[in-house]
Amino acid sequence: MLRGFTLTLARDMRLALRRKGDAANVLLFFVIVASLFPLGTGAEPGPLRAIGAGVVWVCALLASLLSLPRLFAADLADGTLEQMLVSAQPLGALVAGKIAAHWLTTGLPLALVAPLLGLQYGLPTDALAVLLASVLLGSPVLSLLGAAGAALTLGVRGAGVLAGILVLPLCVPALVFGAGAVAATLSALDPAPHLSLLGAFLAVSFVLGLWASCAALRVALD
Amino acid sequence: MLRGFTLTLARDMRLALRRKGDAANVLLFFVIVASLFPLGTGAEPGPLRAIGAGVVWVCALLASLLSLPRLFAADLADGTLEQMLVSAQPLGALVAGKIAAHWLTTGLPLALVAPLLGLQYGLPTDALAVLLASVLLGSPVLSLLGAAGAALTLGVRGAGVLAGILVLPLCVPALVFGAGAVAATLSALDPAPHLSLLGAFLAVSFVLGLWASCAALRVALD
Amino acid sequence: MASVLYTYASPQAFYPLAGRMIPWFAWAAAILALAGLYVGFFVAPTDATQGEAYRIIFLHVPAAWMSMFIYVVMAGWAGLGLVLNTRLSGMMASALAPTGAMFTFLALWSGALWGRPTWGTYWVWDARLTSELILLFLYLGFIALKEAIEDPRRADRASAVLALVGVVNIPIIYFSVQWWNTLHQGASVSFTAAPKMAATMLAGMLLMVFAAWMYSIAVSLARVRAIILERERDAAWVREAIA
Amino acid sequence: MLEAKALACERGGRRLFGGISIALEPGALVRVRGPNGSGKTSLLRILAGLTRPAEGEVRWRGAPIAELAEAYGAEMLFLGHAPGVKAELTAAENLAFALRLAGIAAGEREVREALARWGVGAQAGLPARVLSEGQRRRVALARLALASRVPLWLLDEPFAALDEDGVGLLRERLATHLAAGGMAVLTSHQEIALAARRVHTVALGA
Amino acid sequence: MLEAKALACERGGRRLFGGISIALEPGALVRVRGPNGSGKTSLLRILAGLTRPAEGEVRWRGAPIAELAEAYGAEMLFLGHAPGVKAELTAAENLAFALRLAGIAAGEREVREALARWGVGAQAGLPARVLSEGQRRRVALARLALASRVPLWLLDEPFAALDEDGVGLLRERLATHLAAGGMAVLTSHQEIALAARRVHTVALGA
Ligand code: HEM
Ligand SMILES: Nc1ncnc2c1ncn2[C@@H]1O[C@H](COP(=O)(O)OP(=O)(O)OP(=O)(O)O)[C@@H](O)[C@H]1O
Ligand SMILES: Nc1ncnc2c1ncn2[C@@H]1O[C@H](COP(=O)(O)OP(=O)(O)OP(=O)(O)O)[C@@H](O)[C@H]1O
Ligand SMILES: [Mg+2]
Ligand SMILES: [Mg+2]
Repeated sequence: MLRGFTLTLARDMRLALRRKGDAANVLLFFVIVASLFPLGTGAEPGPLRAIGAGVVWVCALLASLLSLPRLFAADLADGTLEQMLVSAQPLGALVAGKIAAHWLTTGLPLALVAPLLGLQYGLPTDALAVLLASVLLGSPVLSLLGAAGAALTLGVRGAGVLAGILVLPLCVPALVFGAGAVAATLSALDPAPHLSLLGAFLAVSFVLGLWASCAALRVALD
Repeated sequence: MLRGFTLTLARDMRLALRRKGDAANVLLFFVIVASLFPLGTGAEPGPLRAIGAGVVWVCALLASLLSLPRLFAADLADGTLEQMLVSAQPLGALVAGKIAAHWLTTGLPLALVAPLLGLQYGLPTDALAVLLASVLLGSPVLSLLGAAGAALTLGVRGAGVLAGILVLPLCVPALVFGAGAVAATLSALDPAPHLSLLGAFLAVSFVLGLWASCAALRVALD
Repeated sequence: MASVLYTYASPQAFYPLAGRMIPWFAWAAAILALAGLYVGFFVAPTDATQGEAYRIIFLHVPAAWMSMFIYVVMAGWAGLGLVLNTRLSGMMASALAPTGAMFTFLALWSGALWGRPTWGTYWVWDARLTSELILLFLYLGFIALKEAIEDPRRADRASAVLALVGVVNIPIIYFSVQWWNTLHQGASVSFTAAPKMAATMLAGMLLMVFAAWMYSIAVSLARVRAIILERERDAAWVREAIA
Repeated sequence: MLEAKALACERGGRRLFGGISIALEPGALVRVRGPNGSGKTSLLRILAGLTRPAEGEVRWRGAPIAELAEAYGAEMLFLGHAPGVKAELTAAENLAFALRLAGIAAGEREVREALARWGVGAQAGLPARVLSEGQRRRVALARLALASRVPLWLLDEPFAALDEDGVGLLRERLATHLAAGGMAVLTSHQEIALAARRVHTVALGA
Repeated sequence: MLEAKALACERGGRRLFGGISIALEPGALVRVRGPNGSGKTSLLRILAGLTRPAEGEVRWRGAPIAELAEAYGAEMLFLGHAPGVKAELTAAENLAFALRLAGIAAGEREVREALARWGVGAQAGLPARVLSEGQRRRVALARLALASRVPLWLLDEPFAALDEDGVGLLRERLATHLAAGGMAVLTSHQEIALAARRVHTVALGA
């Protein structure tokens, strides 16, 4: 189990280091799109603060979606995926390793940058901390469900858009709870209920996302 | 010249329209993404109207970016790109055909749907017309500059960062002029200066994007 | 029972059976709908608080119930196909999806129309409404994924995975009014508690629900017949059936 | 050990083959032959458990392979047409990953030695992208050098892209594997003489 | 017609080959031989104008190919190891596109005929993804059926993945092309007898 997990985790991390561009692109996209709203809307501080957490969350969602098509497609093209399916390690562990690597290279950097963007929107310090916590908790959901979407659309033309269609609706609860936690803080309410709902949703999507990814990969290579 | 252009244009259009669902998928994607922002931001009419144009523009950028990686990568992987470089047609015409097909299948439908999205955000009629015009003018920029980025990311190691740094900031003027035109209308100002700046920017990026794409493709296959 | 099921699990055996069943369900749907509309518009009293606008309920509630019910049935067929690898299951799921999407759209549309006079707005982003919208996206995603994969067997299995993942949304829709503080009203029909609405209203609504049910079965059977013909077009029995 | 009974394969509504039975005992080799598109690759994928057969069943040590899952993966090595070599990773990294995926423990020195034995020792540190077609194939095949413990090898066109010297290396490796009680199923368009205790031939296509 | 003088190729600071000169006249065939990684593919890519040589120059009808650009492309047909077949397009669409890219006019009927001649007529309407390796290769090679007007063919391992029947087809096609005054450069690991007015051999590697 653990060996399979660390195996693909280490390999994908190494590949990501070789192709730093991919991860950097995602982060850049996140930062630029999120910084663009004040530019594009020319809004005053009041409304800006109100939409801040939501914009940051949606941008994080879109940014991590942007990196999805690559998750399995390259492995399919060069035959590595086939090798994973016939390997001596359980498929679930191998896929979990890949998803973990995806989160470490996109979700985690996104979460760490999120408070900086929140600062741009004039969020107060306590809201920034909640924003960080909510993106930290929520971004693994995006990686997990996103992996399922990527696996389902493997080898399909227009996979990027299609994966978005499949994944985005499923991610809505994460978005609602995540942005909701920040909004609660702004209204001087307790963000904890939102965050624990987010945590529960993470647990559900761990099981569902992993199962769906493995099942979809087997189907794609049948 | 023209034959090379229509050749790849027709082929890529056929690739894109092979399944009737593909065009619908792009539109569906926009509806979903557009529904995400109100969810995250708490959805009061005031702030919603302020971010409307920005949201549509983010969707445009996203659609281009999501569909871009495959623009040349698939052709490279299966050897078609090699065939294009040694073909009897000038490379510039072939690449222009590919970019035109990309715009027709992503930028154009997006521009046509943009006013509908704006309606959801409660934009007034005159702002909707300006939004349509700005996305019509701006989306080719995204296809052209995006193609250059896609070509640059081929083969050369670490080119991902380079492309990100090159393309995204280059697209920012388009987004600022585009959203700015709508914002001007909302403040009862004349959107024409913004739109003509956008037009000028389109002319520049036509030359720049096409040249950069061809040069980058030759480098990638050397 | 098991052997009967097994026999009709083959598309070839199911095709004529479906053909024989369609008229029955279609007529049942038509009669029930006529009766339901009559009761709904001429017998049921005007609502004390909402006036005549409440009559949208006869469209809205059946559509909303069917949208969720069809999804569960569709996911059930899809899951069955994934486990047992039977050809008919995937076809049934494909046949159900458009009807489910139609009812979801109808529920959203009628709900929005109803919301204007009662809530003063077409749309609010509350949990019930949002999760119903997500259901529409799930249906459309299911259809889009099926369309995108050429090999029908592969398409069946991939979309089955998606359908099963999406099932989580159903309890969220149903219980959203209890779990969250929503504008939308809670359940007024329940098997355990006494009904809270006028008997004629309830009768009209239930008639419409059964009509929607019969309609869904008839339409899905007709669609599955078309799918069987298309997928098995190279089989000898289809050539004979057409010729 | 490996038993396949009455296998059938359907693709796009067309039956590629049917009624194929295979029984493989230690030391035996199965050659799958047939023209292009006759279903050789499909048969190998069924034996590897990647594709479900339309009819029939594959058993390994008496148990259906679908139930064995990764336990079967640990005793079987599948080499498809795509060599599973990542362009960005070096030859050595590629081989090390492939070995661990197959459940074979190997240190850095053994990896280098295996590459050297397959004539790509000088390229060990190069990213696979710059390797020639044959060199990439050799990197993929190098895992065989350390796969003595894996009893069953399924090889799809292993001789493709190899030069004479490479063909010789692979023949030798196969011969030692079979002599030590291993088993192999392979497809090949080229006529290559192979030493084995028993050679079965499965002929597909018209 | 095709003249290459004192070509040298360097890769990663290492010289793969040097001082290779080739002169091809109508009806002549050049075979490039050499072990894996000796630079055969690299040489073909230089001749096609895809890679610039470290030293030397390639000329076509007396003019450097770098200057001719697409005018050279119209008279030359290059078939690399990757066959340039798009997985999403059908076999017929793939061939039609490849032909038009090479500047060869061909109607729908001719495309179907060419595919049928290469034994993939039944697969003309299938997306290339579901084709077998050899069938994909045949789709790529089918453009040769309509490329009689193109004088120069550069073929990298064209016999790979083909069954006996396919090898026979390609040999025949090459023979007619050369007999009609065409030229060809090809690499191949397999020993395949080819009929040509003149056969030159370029040997690379140790
Ligand atoms: C687009 C907006 C709407 C959507 C998506 C929606 C969705 C739903 C759904 C999914 C159900 C079935 C769930 C259940 O039975 O508990 C339902 C039932 C119902 N809806 Fe709506 N609805 C909308 C608007 C409205 C409005 C505006 C009203 C009236 C003020 C309304 C009144 C009802 C009633 C009375 C029921 C039946 C509840 C029961 O008896 O169990 N809905 N709606
Ligand atoms: N979806 C499909 N529809 C129709 N035919 C299909 C489909 N999928 C696969 N095929 C056919 O199945 C066969 C696949 O065969 P396979 O790849 O096993 O051949 P092979 O014997 O390995 O051939 P080669 O020698 O060329 O490698 C091909 O004839 C292909 O056309
Ligand atoms: N950047 C690089 N650094 C070091 N060596 C390189 C680099 N790029 C290419 N090479 C070497 O150049 C050679 C490429 O040769 P080429 O692909 O032309 O071989 P080939 O004769 O076609 O071989 P094969 O028979 O395997 O197809 C290989 O030996 C490869 O290792
Ligand atoms: Mg094969
Ligand atoms: Mg080569």
